[in-house]
Formats: sequence, structure tokens, C-alpha cells
Amino acid sequence: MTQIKMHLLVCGGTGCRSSHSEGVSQALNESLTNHGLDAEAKVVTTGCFGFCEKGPIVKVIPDNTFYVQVTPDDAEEIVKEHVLKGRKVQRLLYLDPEREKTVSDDRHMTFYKKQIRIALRNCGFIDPENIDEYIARDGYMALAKCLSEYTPQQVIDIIKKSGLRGRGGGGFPTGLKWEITARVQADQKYVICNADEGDPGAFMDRSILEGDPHSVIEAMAINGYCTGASRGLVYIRAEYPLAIKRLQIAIEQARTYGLLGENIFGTGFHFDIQLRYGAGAFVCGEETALIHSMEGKRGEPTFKPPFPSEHGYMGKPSNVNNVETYANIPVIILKGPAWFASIGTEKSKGTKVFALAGKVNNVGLIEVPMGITLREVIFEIGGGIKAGKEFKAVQTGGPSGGCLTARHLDTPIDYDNLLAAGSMMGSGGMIVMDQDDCMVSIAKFYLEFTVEESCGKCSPCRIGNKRLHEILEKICKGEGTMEDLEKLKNLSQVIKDTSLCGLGQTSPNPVLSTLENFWDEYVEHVVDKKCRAGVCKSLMKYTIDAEACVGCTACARACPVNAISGERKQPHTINPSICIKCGACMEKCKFNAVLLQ
Amino acid sequence: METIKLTIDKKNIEVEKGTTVLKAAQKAGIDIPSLCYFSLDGMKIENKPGGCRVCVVEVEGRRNLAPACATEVSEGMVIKTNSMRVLNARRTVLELILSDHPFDCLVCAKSGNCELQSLAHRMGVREIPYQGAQSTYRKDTSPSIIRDIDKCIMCRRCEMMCNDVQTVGALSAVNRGFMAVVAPAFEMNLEKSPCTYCGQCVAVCPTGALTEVDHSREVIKALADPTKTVIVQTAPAVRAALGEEFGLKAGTLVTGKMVSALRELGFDYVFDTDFAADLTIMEEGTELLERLTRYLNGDKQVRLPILTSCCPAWVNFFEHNFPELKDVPSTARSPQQMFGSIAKTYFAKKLNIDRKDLVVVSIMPCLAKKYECQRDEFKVDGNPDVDFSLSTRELANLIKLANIDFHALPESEFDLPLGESTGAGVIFGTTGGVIEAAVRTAYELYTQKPLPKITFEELRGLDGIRSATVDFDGLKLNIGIAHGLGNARKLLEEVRDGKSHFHAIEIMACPGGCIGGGGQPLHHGDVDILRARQKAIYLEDANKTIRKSHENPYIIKLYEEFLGQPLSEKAHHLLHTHYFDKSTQIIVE
Amino acid sequence: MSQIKSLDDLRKIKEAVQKKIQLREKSIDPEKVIQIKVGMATSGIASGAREVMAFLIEELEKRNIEAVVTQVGDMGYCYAEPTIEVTLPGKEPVVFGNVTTKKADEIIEKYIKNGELIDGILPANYHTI
Amino acid sequence: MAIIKLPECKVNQLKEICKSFNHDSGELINVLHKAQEVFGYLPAEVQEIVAKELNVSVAHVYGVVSFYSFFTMTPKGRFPISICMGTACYVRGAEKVLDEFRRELGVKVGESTPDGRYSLACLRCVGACGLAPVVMVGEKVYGRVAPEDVKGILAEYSNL
Repeated sequence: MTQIKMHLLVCGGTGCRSSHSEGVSQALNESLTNHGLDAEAKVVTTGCFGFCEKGPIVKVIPDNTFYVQVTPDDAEEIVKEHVLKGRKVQRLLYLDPEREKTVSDDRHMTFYKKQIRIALRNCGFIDPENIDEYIARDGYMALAKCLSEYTPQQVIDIIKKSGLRGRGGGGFPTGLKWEITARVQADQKYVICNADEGDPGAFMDRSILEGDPHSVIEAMAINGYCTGASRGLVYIRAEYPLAIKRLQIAIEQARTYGLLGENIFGTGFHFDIQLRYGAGAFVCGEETALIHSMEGKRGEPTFKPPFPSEHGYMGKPSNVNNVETYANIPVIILKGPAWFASIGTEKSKGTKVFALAGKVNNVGLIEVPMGITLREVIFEIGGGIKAGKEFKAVQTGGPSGGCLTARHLDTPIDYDNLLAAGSMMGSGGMIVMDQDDCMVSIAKFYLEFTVEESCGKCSPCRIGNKRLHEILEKICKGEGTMEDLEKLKNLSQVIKDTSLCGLGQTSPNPVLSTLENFWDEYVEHVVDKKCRAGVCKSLMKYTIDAEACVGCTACARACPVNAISGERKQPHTINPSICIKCGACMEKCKFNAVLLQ
Repeated sequence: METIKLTIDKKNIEVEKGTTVLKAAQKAGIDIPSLCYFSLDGMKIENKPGGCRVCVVEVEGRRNLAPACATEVSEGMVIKTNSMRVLNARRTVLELILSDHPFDCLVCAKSGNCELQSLAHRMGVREIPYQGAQSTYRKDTSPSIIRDIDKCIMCRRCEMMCNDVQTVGALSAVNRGFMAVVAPAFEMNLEKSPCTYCGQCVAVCPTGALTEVDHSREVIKALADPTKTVIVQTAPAVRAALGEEFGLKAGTLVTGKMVSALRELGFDYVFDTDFAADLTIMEEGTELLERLTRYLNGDKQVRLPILTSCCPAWVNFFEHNFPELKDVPSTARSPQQMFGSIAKTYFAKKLNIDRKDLVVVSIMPCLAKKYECQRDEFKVDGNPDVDFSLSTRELANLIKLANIDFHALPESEFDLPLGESTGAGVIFGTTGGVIEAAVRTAYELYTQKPLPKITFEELRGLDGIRSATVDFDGLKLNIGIAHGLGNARKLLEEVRDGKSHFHAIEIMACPGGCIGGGGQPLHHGDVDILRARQKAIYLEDANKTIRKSHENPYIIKLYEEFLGQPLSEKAHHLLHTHYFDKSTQIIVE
Repeated sequence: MSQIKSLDDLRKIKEAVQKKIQLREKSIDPEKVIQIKVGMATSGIASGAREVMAFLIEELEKRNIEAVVTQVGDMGYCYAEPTIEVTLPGKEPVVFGNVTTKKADEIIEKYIKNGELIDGILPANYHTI
Repeated sequence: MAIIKLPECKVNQLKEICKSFNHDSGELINVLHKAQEVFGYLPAEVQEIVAKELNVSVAHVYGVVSFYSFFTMTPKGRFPISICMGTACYVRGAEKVLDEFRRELGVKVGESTPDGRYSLACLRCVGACGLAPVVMVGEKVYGRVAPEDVKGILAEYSNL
């Protein structure tokens, strides 16, 4: 028998699949067969590598060669050159933008250098549709250990000692949450996994479910053992078809192995998992709303207490954690709480997965130790700002977070520091903005999202956010007043202070943080009627550079509202009171004489 | 009883564990303003979505403000209900609510009785700083209820009433965010929904979003028309509540003043629905005995228990939800319709006028009656037996409109013959009353013996579902009572599943029966008002010399002169009805 | 698939399936294990490099030696194909020329197992990518 | 009284779906997902039947349908176009792309073209942030779309 000497890992995450990674796997397989190499090299579809910027990714093992933006047409060359002859395909290697050198071994890529992968340990490493590969990586060993060696309380103590905090946003200590659910007496309890990741621009949980579904299943079973629950429910976004499919396959495989179901490991412990689908409501990330949604109702939150730990799904005690939190559990059990607690800062232990996006060179999914600075994330891992522009702000925590500025770049990232800086950890969205982004418009963008996603149950969120959005729109149109800025402040405070659930309590954060950090920009919009980023159309003015204008009349003829006048062969002018800012003149002008300011 | 010690506005108080901050403050004499919160204590009716955020208070050690209505007290809690932070937040929240509310208070049906308006007044709101788009929707008019949901503030009280209490399911919160509102499915008209017109949504709506269809203009027009003879009937529960609209204590009986007021308004005859209630007992009681006798004789076809049918919302309810049981309820028409039918035949003949020239107006504690009198089966050649049905509230407005000093009115008597009634007719106005009245008559007709004791305490009360066994001289009659359609549903399901052990069941749609009807003066969640009204009804009964329907001399005369016997062909034609299947039909193509 | 009934069952399955991904496990930190690179350009293949590589992978596993065997392109020793480069943890790479399966066996037994230098070492004067 | 008319096979299919979830009202959202898969959208008739089968009020069903953005009561176009409005796409110019689609198709977001060929929708993050701004036509993903590309994308479907 010939030994497999090479693995070709092809990213099968949603990002890479969107750029046709499935075709790449197929082409690789065909090519291997054609060259008679299929017994020596094997194509493995894995979860996300994180480096979504350059997908589809193909990684060749064992020499850690990292090919980027691979198309199905490249497959033949990879097989012929690399698999057969050991010659790396230069043109597909990642080009380090700073050193302008290709990097062949991903371990030397700055994108990966500062990362520590715990929750993502198996993503991009194993075939998520094959339980054996998970088991080979110590999978289900933690569950076995808990069931056979520890009491539920001992497991809870391990989690408590590890210092793990909820990765879904609030940062509640996970061990404590488990303990509360465990202590409540009830005939039935539930383990709930919140996989309703709704932050625009965040895909941490999806990547874990796509890349390593068993880690979540195993952790849920461990939680069931600790809390005394025999039923698990995963509330997952219906917009994540691939994650759903992989999770379903994983659950089936776990059942076949007897790792879910009756009498697991012969210990008399029963546990099984079902899926419930979300249907597009951001507010369902809030745990009480999520529970209502799982019960077939409108996803409206209810006042806490009672907390789900006491009164949850179907009125029974329910432990709700998100995907990333669960994904950390098996490793903590196996490597011990001290190891986990050695990573991170004093109050925030371990790592955090972020979806790094926006105006950075390396968009992607990263996992970094708590305490890393924003600078390291954005300028080292993220490779700096796109097109050499200037860094302006970074928005963390999704729509509920705040915009941080250059002065926060050296703040170590953890729950408490982000909160103190006026933002939050949230579920881990991180959007980088540059000089071309108008911060008033950004605040408006987030409010638009909140207005759309508010459930409408409580008045401050339902009406207050709408009013915030209206005021911001007014400002962007150049109709704002200084009084409006005061209104924004008061309204934001009251909405935070009085809203029913986390959505409303945090929705004004983008406004408050931009008011705090970019006050000048607001004042410019209001007083000078200027948008320095050039985003707010109403504040822009089309003018004609008299020196460049040759008087060809093309612009005047193109103008749909006759706002341009001028004699033939004489410089033209635009009447700003008539101009509708359609830009037709600028498009038509061959002499770059039409200016937009 | 475990108690909790806490401090509210520097006052130390001790309350029962599980008490909310709102109730604890009330105990300490601190009235925290609230809006969406609503409860009928002791009747298991409570609405606390914690949605309006008007009742927020500051709890020491808590990051944000807490809604007093939903926050339970805990040991050592320190609460401020009037700090600057609280006052500013409360005012801003109210300003926000007002900013999404039409500014047409002057012409709003709820003006003067609107909880939002009084709150704005109490907080001294003089301008709306946060103006912007308002959520607007289509206006919807049904036979009984007008929905002007631009005025909806999402307190969810109507939704709670319609679903949790009444289990009607006509309304639900729909849409999301700024456009969220309470509406029927597909935001269609109420008329196309399974709405029963019980009016409980109207009874609890704090604003003008849900109001009754107002027929007083038509009534005024009829009164002013010299060619019309206009007569009026007043339902039993009206007299026990009308006084509240004029500042009288709840439970003050105003029968005599009401009659005077109606005369002053120009009604040609002032009659009493109680008369028709006695008539209903004659028909329904006889029907009960007839079915019972057949049953005792071994007739397997007979449907028992017999269900009362005088509540129009209840009739709508089973037509929508239990069409398979539509031959179970009594076929007797409601008192309102019996009255109309007799008025436009027997009485019109006596006056020697055409039914078209006789206008029958009813004063009802009810909104479903508006729908009921428009039903086709209660019309003769398109002319309805009852032309207009006004609610207690509409009557009060009419009296005020006509500059009548209600307090100065003398007490007068109803006109004859359709104004004479017994105590049995009066108690129709409360839960348990119809069946008690029926038992008084059925007992004597069945046993041929006089009742040893006229009142049946075991049938009275305000529990949602009650049951009692009445001894008919050896025959044990099992009686069930339900008020509130949710309770009715439970008994109905037993009947459907063949598990009911009752011989007769009384059902009233509204909590408390007609005293808590959708057309009554608003009780704003004060259950003591309902209790006082109920007490007044039983007092009126006790004050009557004749207290059994079959002893009403004018009823006896009506049968002698016109109808013959109960359940006679003529009685069937004029006093009975049939029911329809109104459930959703799926037609397969 | 059979059911896993105990911790032992799980361990057994783990051992059985571990090989499937061993290649990847070792690549996480190849410096910690023995790294062997096999020159695999056209001339290398012609002179039997593929057979040598297969032999190495198979034999190392049989003899329970943890090593990463990768293939590289032309090493620049056309005169001594097939060539292999062996890097023991913490040591400088050593290149062997004219490696046959027999020679490979000797490299495993002597150099890899005991660190004994044997014939056939070539001067290190090349660069791989 | 509502009267619902639907072809028998569809009614049976719906009943089958409800049965597969044991007529459990707690599974309403899963049932609606399946129903939308079958019908493409959730017209009033479908909601009436689901309500009846799960023994909940149709107002409740509509309350749920109108709450979740995934559910729709209008049929989608043959080629449903979705523009990702996630933050990553937004900061990389998704709004301009959306404007271009609006202009080209002459419809608003949430509408279909009169011929039923295209429908236009926004969605929140498909998770292909590396490709921002992203447009989806049916299942096909287009990455790094610029307003100038819109005509070309539409042209791909104009003869299908």
C-alpha cells in the first residue's frame, strides 16, 4: 500500500465557497487521479482558515504551503508541479505586502504570527464532516473525562477557575452561569447554544460550526452533564445553510458513535441535540428573545430576572452560551484551567475570535489572546490600512459597540478596557475605517440597522432609535443644529438607561462614541455644513474649475435640471440652488474641470 | 408569609416576597406613573410586558433604570422614584411616545378618558422635542369596534385580553420595530378575523386606538324625526355602572335617574331589557326542562349540557371556534333581540304602527350587541328588530350632550308593559345570574313546588369557572358557570370531548359578566369596581317584590295574548334562532 | 461504525484514526520532529526519488519514528540524485546524496536513530524555496 | 368566515409538514421555514392552514411571519438579487451598488420587477466579508462588485 504523503487542505468555509472553492477541490481531485497520484495525496475540505481576504485558500501539508486565490484552473499546475515534483507554484503564494516577498510557509505570515487558536483550533485543520478527524485531535476525550473522572461540580469548578467569560457579548462568567443552572431543581433542563450570530460583518460562530462542529456538540454534552440537562438545542440562523448541514452531519455521526443519545460512555448519562432555526431577527441574539423564538413565538425579549438559568425554554432552567464559548470548553477540560488562565489579561482570560473587516489589507477571521492591542490586530495581523490610507477608527462589538480612535490603538483588548473606552467586546466584529469614512454617516448606518432590528416592544428602543436616526439623517443633509447634538446626547443616554433589553441598552453606543471621539466632525456637519470624508452628498458641492473649463458645453447639455450656464468657449458655472448633485456633468467632462468638494 | 424589607424614596417598608416595586410603592403611598401595566387583581388578569418604560425607577447598584411594574423587590433594595435621572428618563420616554402619536386630542373619542393624555398632563409636557415620522396604518371600522391604530402605543393590553384572557386570537402584535402594532392577521379588517366583538380590547385600551362604533348621532336623528316612535330598552348591568360616568361611587344604582334621563332625551317609551330577560328564562328554562326530560326518558339524541345563549360575543365565539357544537347551545335569542322582536310585533300592533316607524334603541354594557342587532336573521324585510345599540358610555355622553343634570334627576319608573321585570331579569347582568334566574323558574316548573330559598349563593362569585349541584327534589342538576371566553373554552372542550358532567352551563364572554362588559364605564383595572357593580345587581334583585320570571304578570299576559306557550310555533319564530359555522374553511381545488 | 461504550473504546478509535491526520499534526511544529526533504525534480524522479520517499514514510512509521517527510524541487545536486536532506531537531540540516532504499535504511538506523554520521553527506550549498 | 382555496397537493404537502413536526406549535418557525421552501413564499392561505394544523391563531402566525425578515409574503423573482448590507460591505461601497441595481431594475428593495424576473433585497452579512461588497443572485455569489459591474451581472440572466 502506498502511503499518503501529502494532504491538500481546501477551505470549505462560506467565504471561500463563495469564490468557488468547491470547484477547486473537485479540480484537484480530478488532476490527482489523472496523474495517478490519488493514492499519495489526498484532498481534504476543511473549515475556515480565517484568511478570507485571499480566498479560496489551499494549504499543502506537510510543508505548510499556503496558496491564495486559487481557481479551479490552477489545480493542474499545483498537482503537476507541487505534488509530483515538489516545486511550489510561485505565482499562487501569498505575497507579503510589507516585505514584498512571497511567503510559502503560513507560519511565517504576519497574519498568523500573533494568533493563538483555541476556539478555532480545528478550523482549517480537520475535515468537519468526518468525526474521526475530530476524535484524532482528542475529540470527545474531554466529555469522556468529565463523565468518568469528575463530578458535575468538579467540572464547573474547572470552568470557573479557567476564568472563561461568555463570548457572546456580555462577558458573564461561564462557570458561574453553569453553576446557577445546575443548582435550580427541575424535572427537565435545557442546554442551549446561541448560534444566531446577527452582527453585520461578523462570522465567528459560523466559521466554528462550519469548521469544527463537534467541539460545540461535545461542550454542550459536558454542560448537560454539569447542569443535569438531557436535551440540547442549537438556535442557528437559517442564513447559514452550510453550518446547518455540517452540524446535522456531526450530530448524526455523534449519534452513530453513541456520543449522543442514551447511556453515553456507559455512564448512564443521556443527552441529545436538536436544531431550531432563526429567521432573521438580530434581537434573537438576546437570550430571552432567543428562547421565545425557539418556542415558535415572536422573538421579543422579556425583562430579566428571571434569567433563563432559572426560567428558560418552556419555563425550564436553561443554560444559554454562544458557539465560541462552547468551543473553548473541551480544551479547557483537557489542558486544565491553569493553562487557559495563563493566556489573556487579569479579568479576561483566553483568546477571542474577531472578524476583522473593513479597510484593512487582511480581512479575515482571527483568534488572538486577550490583551493584544488594537494596533497589533490592525497593523500586524490586519496588515494595515488598505491602499495606504490613514487609519481613522475601528468599530468593535457590532452595531452595539462604539467607534474607537487612534488614541485607543495601544489599549489592550479585553472586556473591561473596551467597555471603559465606550465600546464593547460584543460577539467580536471589528470593522476598520479610514479617512474616507464619515463618522456621522457610520453612526447613521448603525442606527439604521438598530431601527430595522428593534423588536418594537419597548418605547425607547422602538421610537427613540428612530428619532436618533432621523436626527443623524438631518445632520448628514446639512440641516442639523447644535441643539440637535444635545438632543442626540440626551436621547442616547435615556435609551441606554431605559430600554428593555441589551439591544436598546447598547444601540446608542455608536452615536455616543462618535460624539465623544469625533465631535469636531459633527460640528463641521452642523456649523460648516461640511463632510470631510466626502460621504454626505448633500454637503458636497459641484463646481467648475474656470481654468480647466474650455467651454465645450458638454456639461450643460448633460445637466438634467439646467443648473449649468455659460457661453460657448467660456468657462461655465453651476448654480448650486438648482443642482441636484446627480454627477452627470462630472461624468461628461473630458477636461476634469468639474470638481466635487 | 416571607417578607422583604426595602427603602423607597427614603421610606422603609416591608412587603410580601414576590411583590413588584410598583405595588410596594403603592403600599408606601407612592404612586409611580405607569402606562402599559394593567391588572385585574384576583381575576388572574395581568399585563406587564415592561414595554412602555414609563414606570422606570433607580435601583441602587443597578447599571440602568428598572421598570417598577416588572421588578420584584429584594432584601435591602434602595429605590428612588423621583431622582433627576428618573424624572428626565420618564419624561423623555413619554415625549417619545407622544412623538409617535397623532395630535388630535381635541376630536379624539377617548379625550378626557385617555391614560396617555392624563399622563402627559400629570408630567406637564408642554412640547414634543423629538419630532419625526409617525407610524401610520389603515383605519378599520367593524360593526362594533373602530381601530385607529395610529394611536396604538404598543401597551399590548388588548393583545393580552384577546389572547390570554379571551383566547379569541383575533389580535396579535405584528411587524417589527417602528412599525410594530397590534392588529388582526394580515392587518386585515377585524370583521374578517375571528373577533367576537366582546370589546374587552376596547375596555382596556389606554388611548383612542380602540373605541366603539358610536351610534348616538343616528339615535339623535331618530329622536328628532316626528314620524318615528322611538323606544328604548336598558340592559340590567347599565343601571349598576352608569352613575360612575357622573362621578358617583361604583355600585350606585341609578335605575330611576336613568329612566328619567331617557325620558328627557325624548324617548317615547322607556322599557327594560329585564322584561325580555324574564322572557328568555321562559323560553330557555322550558328548553332546558324539555331536553332534560327527553334525556331522563332515555333519548340518546338529546344534546346536554344546554348552554346559555344570551351573550352575543359568546355566540360569535362558538360559531368561530366550535362550529361542531352549534346545536348544543339553547336556541333562545338574547334578551336584546327578544325585546326587539316583541316590540316590533306585539307592541307595534298595540300602538297600531308599522314596524318601520318604530325605532328600537337598546342601551347595553356591551359592544357585541351592536353587531348582534345587525345580524340578518334578526331583520324582517331588511328592517332590524333592534335599530341601534348604544353602550353605557354612549348613553352617558348623550345625557351630557343634552345638558341634563344627572344628579338632579328624579327617580322614575319604566313604562309598561315592556318595562315590568323581576329580580331574575336583573341578575342577568352578572356572571351566574342567568343560570340562577333559570334555576328559580325551572325548579318550580319541574317540581311543581315553590322554591324553599330564592337565592343560590353557590352560583355567585367572581371565580372564572364555578360549578354547583342544585337539588331539583331528588334530581341532582349539575351546573357550570364560566365567564371570560378563555374559561368558556375550557368547558367547551370538555363538552366537545364528551367529558362534561354538567346539565347546564352559563357562559358570559366578559370577565364578571355584563357588569364588566366592553361598553361599560372604564374600570382602569380596578377590580373593586366590578365587585361593587355585582353587589348592586344583587341588591336590585333583593329589592324586587317579584323575583321569578314566570311570575312576571306582563310575561304571563304576553303568552296569553300573543305567544301561547313557551316553545310554541310563534315563540320559535319570534324568540329563537339558529347558528352558523364561521370557522375558516379550506376548500381544496 | 461501532458504538463507543467507554473511554477505552474512544482511545482505541483515536489511535486507529490518528494516523489519518498525523501528517497534519506534525506539520504544526515540524521543528520539533525530524524533517526529511526529498529532492523531487524530474531528474530526481527518474533516479528513483519517489521510491525512496515512499520507503522512508513507510519505514519511519513502522519503526515508530516521528518525522515529517516532504518533497522539494531540484536541490541542485544533479550529480548525486536522489538526494535527501535530514534535519534533526535543534541541529543543522544534513544532505545525503545517491540515496537508494538501502542507503535510506542506513540513514534511518544510524543517523536518525543514533546521530552517527555516515557516508554520502554532501556540502550544504543550496537553497530551497 | 375565511375561505381558503389551494390546490389539493399543496394542502396535503403543508399538512404533511405540520405532521412531521407533530403539530407542535413550538415548531412554528421550523414549519414556516419548510413551507417557504415548498412555496417560495408564505401567502395568507398557507398561514391559515399552518395555524389550523398547529392549533394557533392565524394572527399569531402572521405576527411571527411579519416579525422575521427571512419570511416573505410576496413571491420572489425568478432571479432573486440580494445585496449584502453588512458593515464590511457597507464601508466598501455596497450602497452605491444597491443604488445601481435600483436604477437598472426600476424597483425598490423588497420588490420584484413587473415581469417577475428579478427581485431586489438587502441582507445582513453573508459572511464573505473578504469579497466585500457582495451581491448574490440566487445562490451565486459575486464579490468585489462595483456599480459598473451591475449591468454585466444582469446581462448574465437576461437570456435565461
